[in-house]
Amino acid sequence: MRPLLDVVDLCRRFPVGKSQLHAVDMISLHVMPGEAVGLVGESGCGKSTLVRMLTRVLDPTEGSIRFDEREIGYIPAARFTRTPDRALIQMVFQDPTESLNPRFTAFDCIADPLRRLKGPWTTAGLKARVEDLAGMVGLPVELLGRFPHQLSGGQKARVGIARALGPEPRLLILDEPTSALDVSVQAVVLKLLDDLRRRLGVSYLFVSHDLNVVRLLCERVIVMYLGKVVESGPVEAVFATPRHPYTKALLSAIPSRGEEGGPRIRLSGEPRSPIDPSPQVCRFFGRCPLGADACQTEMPELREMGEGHRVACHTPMD
Amino acid sequence: MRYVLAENPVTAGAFVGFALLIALALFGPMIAPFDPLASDTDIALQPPSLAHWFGTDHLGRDILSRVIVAARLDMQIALAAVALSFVFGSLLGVLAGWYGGGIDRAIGRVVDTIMAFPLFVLAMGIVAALGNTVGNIIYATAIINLPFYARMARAETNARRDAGFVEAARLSGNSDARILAAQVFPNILPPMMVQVSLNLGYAILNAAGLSFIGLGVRPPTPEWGIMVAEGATYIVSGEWWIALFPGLVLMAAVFCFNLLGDGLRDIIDPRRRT
Amino acid sequence: MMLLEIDNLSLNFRTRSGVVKALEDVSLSVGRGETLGVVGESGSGKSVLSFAVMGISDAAATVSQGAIRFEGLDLLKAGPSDLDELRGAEMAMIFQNPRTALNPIRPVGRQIADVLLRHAGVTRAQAQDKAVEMLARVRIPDPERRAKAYPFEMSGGMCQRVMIALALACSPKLLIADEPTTGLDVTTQAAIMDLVGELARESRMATLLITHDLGLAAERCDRIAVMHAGHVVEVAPTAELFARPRHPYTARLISTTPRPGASLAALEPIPGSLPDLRGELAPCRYSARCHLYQAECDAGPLPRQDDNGRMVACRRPA
Amino acid sequence: MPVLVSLVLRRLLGALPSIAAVVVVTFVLTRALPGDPAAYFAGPAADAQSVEEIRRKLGLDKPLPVQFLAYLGDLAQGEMGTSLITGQPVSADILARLPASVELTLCGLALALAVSLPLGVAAATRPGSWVDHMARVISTAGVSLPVFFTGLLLVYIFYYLLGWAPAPMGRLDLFASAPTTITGFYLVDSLITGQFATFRAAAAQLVLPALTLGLFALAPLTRMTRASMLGVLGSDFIRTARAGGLSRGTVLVTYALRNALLPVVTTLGMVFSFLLGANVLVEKVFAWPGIGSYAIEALVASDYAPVQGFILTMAIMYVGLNLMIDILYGLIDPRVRIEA
Amino acid sequence: QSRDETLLVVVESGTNSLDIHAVGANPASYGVVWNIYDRLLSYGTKTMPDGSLSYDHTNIKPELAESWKFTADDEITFYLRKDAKFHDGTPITAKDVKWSFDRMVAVGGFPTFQMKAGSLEKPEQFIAVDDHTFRVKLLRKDKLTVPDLGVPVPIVLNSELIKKHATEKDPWGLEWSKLNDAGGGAYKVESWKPGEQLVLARYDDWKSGPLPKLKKVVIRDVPSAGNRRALVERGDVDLSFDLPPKDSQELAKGGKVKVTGTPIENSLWYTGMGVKQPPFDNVKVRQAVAYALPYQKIMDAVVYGRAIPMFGGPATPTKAVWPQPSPYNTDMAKARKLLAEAGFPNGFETVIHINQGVASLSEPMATLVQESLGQIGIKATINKVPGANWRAAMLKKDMPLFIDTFAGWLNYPDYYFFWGYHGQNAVFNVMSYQNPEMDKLIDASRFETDAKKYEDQVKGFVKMAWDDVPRAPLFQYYLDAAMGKNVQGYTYWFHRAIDFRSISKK
Ligand SMILES: Nc1ncnc2c1ncn2[C@@H]1O[C@H](COP(=O)(O)OP(=O)(O)OP(=O)(O)O)[C@@H](O)[C@H]1O
Ligand SMILES: Nc1ncnc2c1ncn2[C@@H]1O[C@H](COP(=O)(O)OP(=O)(O)OP(=O)(O)O)[C@@H](O)[C@H]1O
Ligand SMILES: [Mg+2]
Ligand SMILES: [Mg+2]
Repeated sequence: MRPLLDVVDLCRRFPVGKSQLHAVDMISLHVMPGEAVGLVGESGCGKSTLVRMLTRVLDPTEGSIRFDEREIGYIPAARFTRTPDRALIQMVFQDPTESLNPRFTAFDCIADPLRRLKGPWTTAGLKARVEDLAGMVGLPVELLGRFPHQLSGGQKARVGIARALGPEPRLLILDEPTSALDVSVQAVVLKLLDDLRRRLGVSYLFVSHDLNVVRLLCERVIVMYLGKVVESGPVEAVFATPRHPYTKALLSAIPSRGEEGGPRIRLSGEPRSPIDPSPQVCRFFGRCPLGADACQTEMPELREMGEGHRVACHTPMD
Repeated sequence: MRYVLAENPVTAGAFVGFALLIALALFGPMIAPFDPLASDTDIALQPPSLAHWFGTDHLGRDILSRVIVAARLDMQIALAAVALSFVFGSLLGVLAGWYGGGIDRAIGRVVDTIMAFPLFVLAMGIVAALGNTVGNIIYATAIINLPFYARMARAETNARRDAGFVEAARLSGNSDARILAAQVFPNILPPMMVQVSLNLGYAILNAAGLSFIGLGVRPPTPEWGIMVAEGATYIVSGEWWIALFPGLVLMAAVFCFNLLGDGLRDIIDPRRRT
Repeated sequence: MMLLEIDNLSLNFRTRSGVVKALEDVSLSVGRGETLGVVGESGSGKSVLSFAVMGISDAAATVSQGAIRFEGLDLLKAGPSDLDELRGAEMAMIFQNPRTALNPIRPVGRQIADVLLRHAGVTRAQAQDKAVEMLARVRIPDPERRAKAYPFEMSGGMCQRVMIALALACSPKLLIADEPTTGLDVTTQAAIMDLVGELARESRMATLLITHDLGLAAERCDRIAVMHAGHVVEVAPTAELFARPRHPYTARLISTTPRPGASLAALEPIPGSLPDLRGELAPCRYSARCHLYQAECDAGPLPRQDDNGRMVACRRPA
Repeated sequence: MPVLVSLVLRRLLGALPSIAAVVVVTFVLTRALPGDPAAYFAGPAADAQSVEEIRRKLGLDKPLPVQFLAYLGDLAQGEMGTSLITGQPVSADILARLPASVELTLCGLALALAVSLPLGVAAATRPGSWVDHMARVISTAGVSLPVFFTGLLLVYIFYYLLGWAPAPMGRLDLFASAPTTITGFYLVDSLITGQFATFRAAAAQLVLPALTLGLFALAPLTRMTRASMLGVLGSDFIRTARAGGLSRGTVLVTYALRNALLPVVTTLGMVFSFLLGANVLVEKVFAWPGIGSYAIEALVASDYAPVQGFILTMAIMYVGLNLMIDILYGLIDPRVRIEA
Repeated sequence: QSRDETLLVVVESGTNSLDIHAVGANPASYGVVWNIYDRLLSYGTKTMPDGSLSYDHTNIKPELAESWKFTADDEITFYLRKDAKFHDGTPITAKDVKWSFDRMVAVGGFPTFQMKAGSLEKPEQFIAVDDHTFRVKLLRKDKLTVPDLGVPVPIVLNSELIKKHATEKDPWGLEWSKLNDAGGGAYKVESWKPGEQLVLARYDDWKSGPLPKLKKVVIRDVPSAGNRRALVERGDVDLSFDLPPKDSQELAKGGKVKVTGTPIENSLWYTGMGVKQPPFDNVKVRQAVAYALPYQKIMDAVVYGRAIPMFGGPATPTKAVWPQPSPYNTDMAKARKLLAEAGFPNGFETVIHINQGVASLSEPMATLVQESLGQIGIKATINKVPGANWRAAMLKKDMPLFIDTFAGWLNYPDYYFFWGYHGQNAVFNVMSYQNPEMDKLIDASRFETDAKKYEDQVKGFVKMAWDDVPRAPLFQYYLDAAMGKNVQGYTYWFHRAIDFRSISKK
């Protein structure tokens, strides 16, 4: 099977004064059709930047993005809107409040992409489709006339999901879709997402910093640190035997209820700056409990450690 | 909205005042008790009386009638000037805020240049150079107000350029122009409306100031600023009513616009919406 | 006598749209050296409670009944100057979102020194020295230089450490931590919590840890109080609470939280949402969401005190 | 502080195009003025010929671009030409009159600040209370009055009716003699030289016009203080300060007000430039020998050089003002200072 | 210095030059020059019917020249006083006089123009015979030559002092004298802040007349008329000048201060019509307008009686004076009839131009005129021309209808008509009026020596001016000054500036 999304050596740098901020640095990844891939990493490591490039609202500095065998990375974001692929990559945003136009009703929010990307519609046809979508995400039809500020967080999240599903995408990118929600609402949304994937066969790229959530929803996980992928692999494998010290620290930091809880990895020191980072030094160096000499002279490459389990570390753990 | 009005009687008052001003502007000539232009030197400079509630001016014209009739012109000047600066200012601002880069710098330059003039003096210069017609007063007022809209629209647009809903709109297949028109603009409108109502007041004041230094509309057209300016010379000699009444009405109008701005702010503040 | 005793505290907010009954009949106590966790969904009144204890409630708040006793002194009856003496000296607080909780335009050392000057009866120079010392204690590298830095020059984790230094400057007897780690990365979060725990242990300081992260509470607290819509619905020693939740809300809260090892199917969302705290409320504020609801619940929850310090406010506890 | 120096340099450089644009626009605008200075200054009985002669003398017979180049050349040498109505070099006129305007504006601003800061703070600490409402009404009223009307009213009441204020006739009454010029600000100069009678006289003359300006500036400053103070008071770090048991005064002043001042400072800059405009009217009412009244006279007389000089001065002042605000901002806010 | 020896004066706008010869010297400079410089001769004083003082244009008296006589038919010799000194102490000599006279005919502009009116045109005319004798050669016999030497222009400047500051570009040292006192008059400039105030101090060595009483004069600019009024009313200043008529009227009535109003000689406010601009080329239209003007309203509501009406007079002139009341009166029926006869029964549209520089008078007048004309169907809009542009507008001569004033310094009707009506089309003939017959009469009268003939000529052209009405006379305005009751000796002068030398305080 060919990957639905295939990203090679993608980079995005932002100018900061005279220097460059390497938000995303030579990232390669792929998503297979029908697969759910998790993307984790700490705040500011470039998850959103990556995702915004993949959804083609942000232009990459370098690298290629192939979607369904077509190279879409070079199409300027403004023009991509007019290509047929626009409908096929959709996204659910982190903050359900901020991502809904406060002056659009729930109906308008869901109908907007339909009007632009599908159609033509008759008024009745559009209404039927919107109600259909609302039903799919479990949003009561009577709420469609409301404005975002009149909806609860969970309801807003559903509007966002319905909007993204409207154009029948093949790849759905979810940028921390539940981090602004309460646990009880989060549970509802997670179940909904999982259910939808099973029913519609859509591929997910699920961004989060909550490993527990990723583990619940995804088959494969990619761990990012400061613009780089440090580890990737099947969820089970990564969670059971994290090979990168950062992943390990991440996992061990999850508050456990005293049930399991292996030895905790303490991270000390400050993260390196993403501005003009040295290409020779491992990004994790300085915080890494294992830091070796090689880490300062050579950037570790991703290496295959087992079935699809790859890690970028000179001294992988076991 | 009804809720805010009920909560805040001052704002409600401002709305009533605004409605009154509009009514005056529309029907002023019909309800004015006297011909505002008819002079009668026999009754010149009479203090307020039952016949002439606001007294008469130096040519014996009825001040009340002049004040009423002037409402139309003053409102015209204010509305037209503000409309012009709003349209062009927000257009420039939105473009600058949206595209950033060179466009932003170019527009910023223009706006900075306007701002670098002492604004009232710029208005004076424009009216003096082009002639003191109503049209030119409106243009001058519009030009000096333009930077405020441009800056505000720029800031508001800039703040929303990367907002989630804008990105969502892009994902939904909206073109830039469409996003600007349908998504961004309606959202920056409310704060701009507050500015509009404040500016309506400033526009009237500006026109009045121009009148005061002799660059206002042509006599004998009644206009509040001119009436105050004319009346100013009579204050010391004790004929206070000539300047006072138009001054009060002018003040009331500006006051009303300003309070309206406050009220609008309350109404459009999403936290106050139910 | 416990260090802090909250007795039947009820607190209301006067707002434009009616009275918000934010706390009702809340009774809690914290002993010296103990860590009490307070958990619950967003809006359940956790922050309101902590502010009430610190006496920094919003101006719109009124306490309609109850007492808060700190070492026997009724804080609600104490004069403002007495409170000022206590605050910062005897009891201190650290807040969620450390970046915004520090004055952005004052060097952090100065902010710590301000508190010391107020309470410790030291000179300005001494206060400054002590501030540096405190920064060192919370393991901020290069404390001398950092004392002159501004919050925006520091990472979130460092700001939180400054907050802790600020709170602990006068060696208080009680520390209230209101969601001290939300918004921080999991790795940082662990480090911060370790630090708080350590410092508390060193000086036998009592801690009131407020969080909505059950995992965090489980890991760090001796006892946990569960709040729902302004009520304390259950208080129990940590292990017992998780092992044997008695209130249906507690049970649901636990089962709705993703945790390692659990599957998506095991997530059981809590139906409905927190009731609107304005206007008339059912005596049991959970009754509308409760799967065990029965008519007798309308008579109001029965607080049941258990011999080993457990409390549950429910007619039909598990 | 090299950061500051580079900031200043960068700002100045950035302002150059604006200043250049101002020079061009002003030049074009003044040439578009309907008056014919040649005819005006040719005297009461000139015929077409003598007007032409004057025109030649003034260099107005040359094509506009040539005139513009000549103007630029003069500017480059620091020459702003000669005013025909006062007969003085424009630079001398402006130098002599600028302190008067600036002193007045600063006093107005100081007066406004003295009222609006406490008022805004009081309103913000008790939103919805009568203080709040009063602040709103007072400040709105202040900005609703045309400045010239306020000025006239004040003169009528305090000078004509009550006799409390001195006659509105400029910076000093007729009996006081001007202090030795050091800064040009009478208040400052008289204090430096110890002429206390003059100080009193100058202060007395300043009260009404400064009040007029101050009233006008009250509204934006009070509003901004209130709004920003409200925002700051609701922010997290104030809660931290309170939780730290800091005294109410410290919390209000050291923590809240200093932060709230940031937007107020920005507003201050805008208000200052507004006031410089309003000055034009106030100076006329109070016979204040500042550059505002100078500009009006010149404008009405189509006296190009002073109008150009005036606007250029104002533009430079505006740039300088913004620079000062930036620096002030940097002093208050370390984020600006360090990131600059 | 005692308050009694200081005079505080407020004026609307102050001088811009200390030298009347400089380009752009404004009217306020006449007064400064009048007081700080001497001329060869001056005018005496007379008491008016109302008890106020006025200069006497019939009485020419010595100032710097002790005496003068016609030493030939075409030559006047002036004998200068020998003790006169400039402010810097150098004696005043005929050389200075010659230099000063050369200067004013050479600099061009207004001074040259004004001297031409007295046939003083070329440097060759002026001869310094010896240190104290100065001779003027006459180009022609002109009755205005001697009177013209008493106007503010022919001042005697300190030539040596100025020459020190002259440059190649500026041989007459105008730039310097504009800013500095180079005189020998009764007052010297103590300090001057342009646009703010001028302080004059008495020159104690002044010899050309009795030493003035006032030791110091402070002239402060106060643009606001209301303030000027308030200041004098409250006694804070001694003399307030440039008062609007209403304030003068009320102050006079109020009795707290003394108001002296003197009709300005040889002056007239009028409604002018561009006779080359249709339909005002039709005399009937002009007459219609003249009959439609609201004369009395203007007297009441605009000038508040501080003027002499110039309407409702006899049909033909009775005296050889100017101005005198015209036969026109407000008569709408007649106006309508005339307009219909002219072919405009329904009126027409036009524009009234006024000078914004004098808007306080011209604007209400224009408003009343506009309203009045409206009643006979003439729809007029008012165009306020900025003061700066007024002269240019006058020069262009394209204003169909306008309201303005003109006054001549030298009080002779022929002088007025020569500038205001003569077909040579001077600036002041804004109407572009040309009537060869009138021109003949005017030209003849200027050099007429026979009193009877002169009277007939004057009556002749006045009558023509009435019949053709290129300008419809409105009123002769007062020059008003309000002063404290203790101010004595204020005298009206044709140049409408204050002569401080005669003033004292009691
Ligand atoms: N437009 C931009 N200009 C400059 N820097 C940017 C821009 N957008 C993002 N960055 C920087 O790029 C880095 C990565 O940001 P990004 O938002 O992708 O992180 P993230 O992993 O999504 O973080 P979070 O978990 O907080 O959402 C950050 O350091 C951020 O400051
Ligand atoms: N100043 C106030 N005025 C009115 N209502 C308030 C005020 N402060 C808090 N409330 C209300 O009190 C209730 C409890 O709020 P609180 O902030 O204590 O929740 P929380 O448990 O801390 O939630 P979170 O986890 O989001 O911090 C909420 O319903 C809130 O709306
Ligand atoms: Mg992100
Ligand atoms: Mg909280």
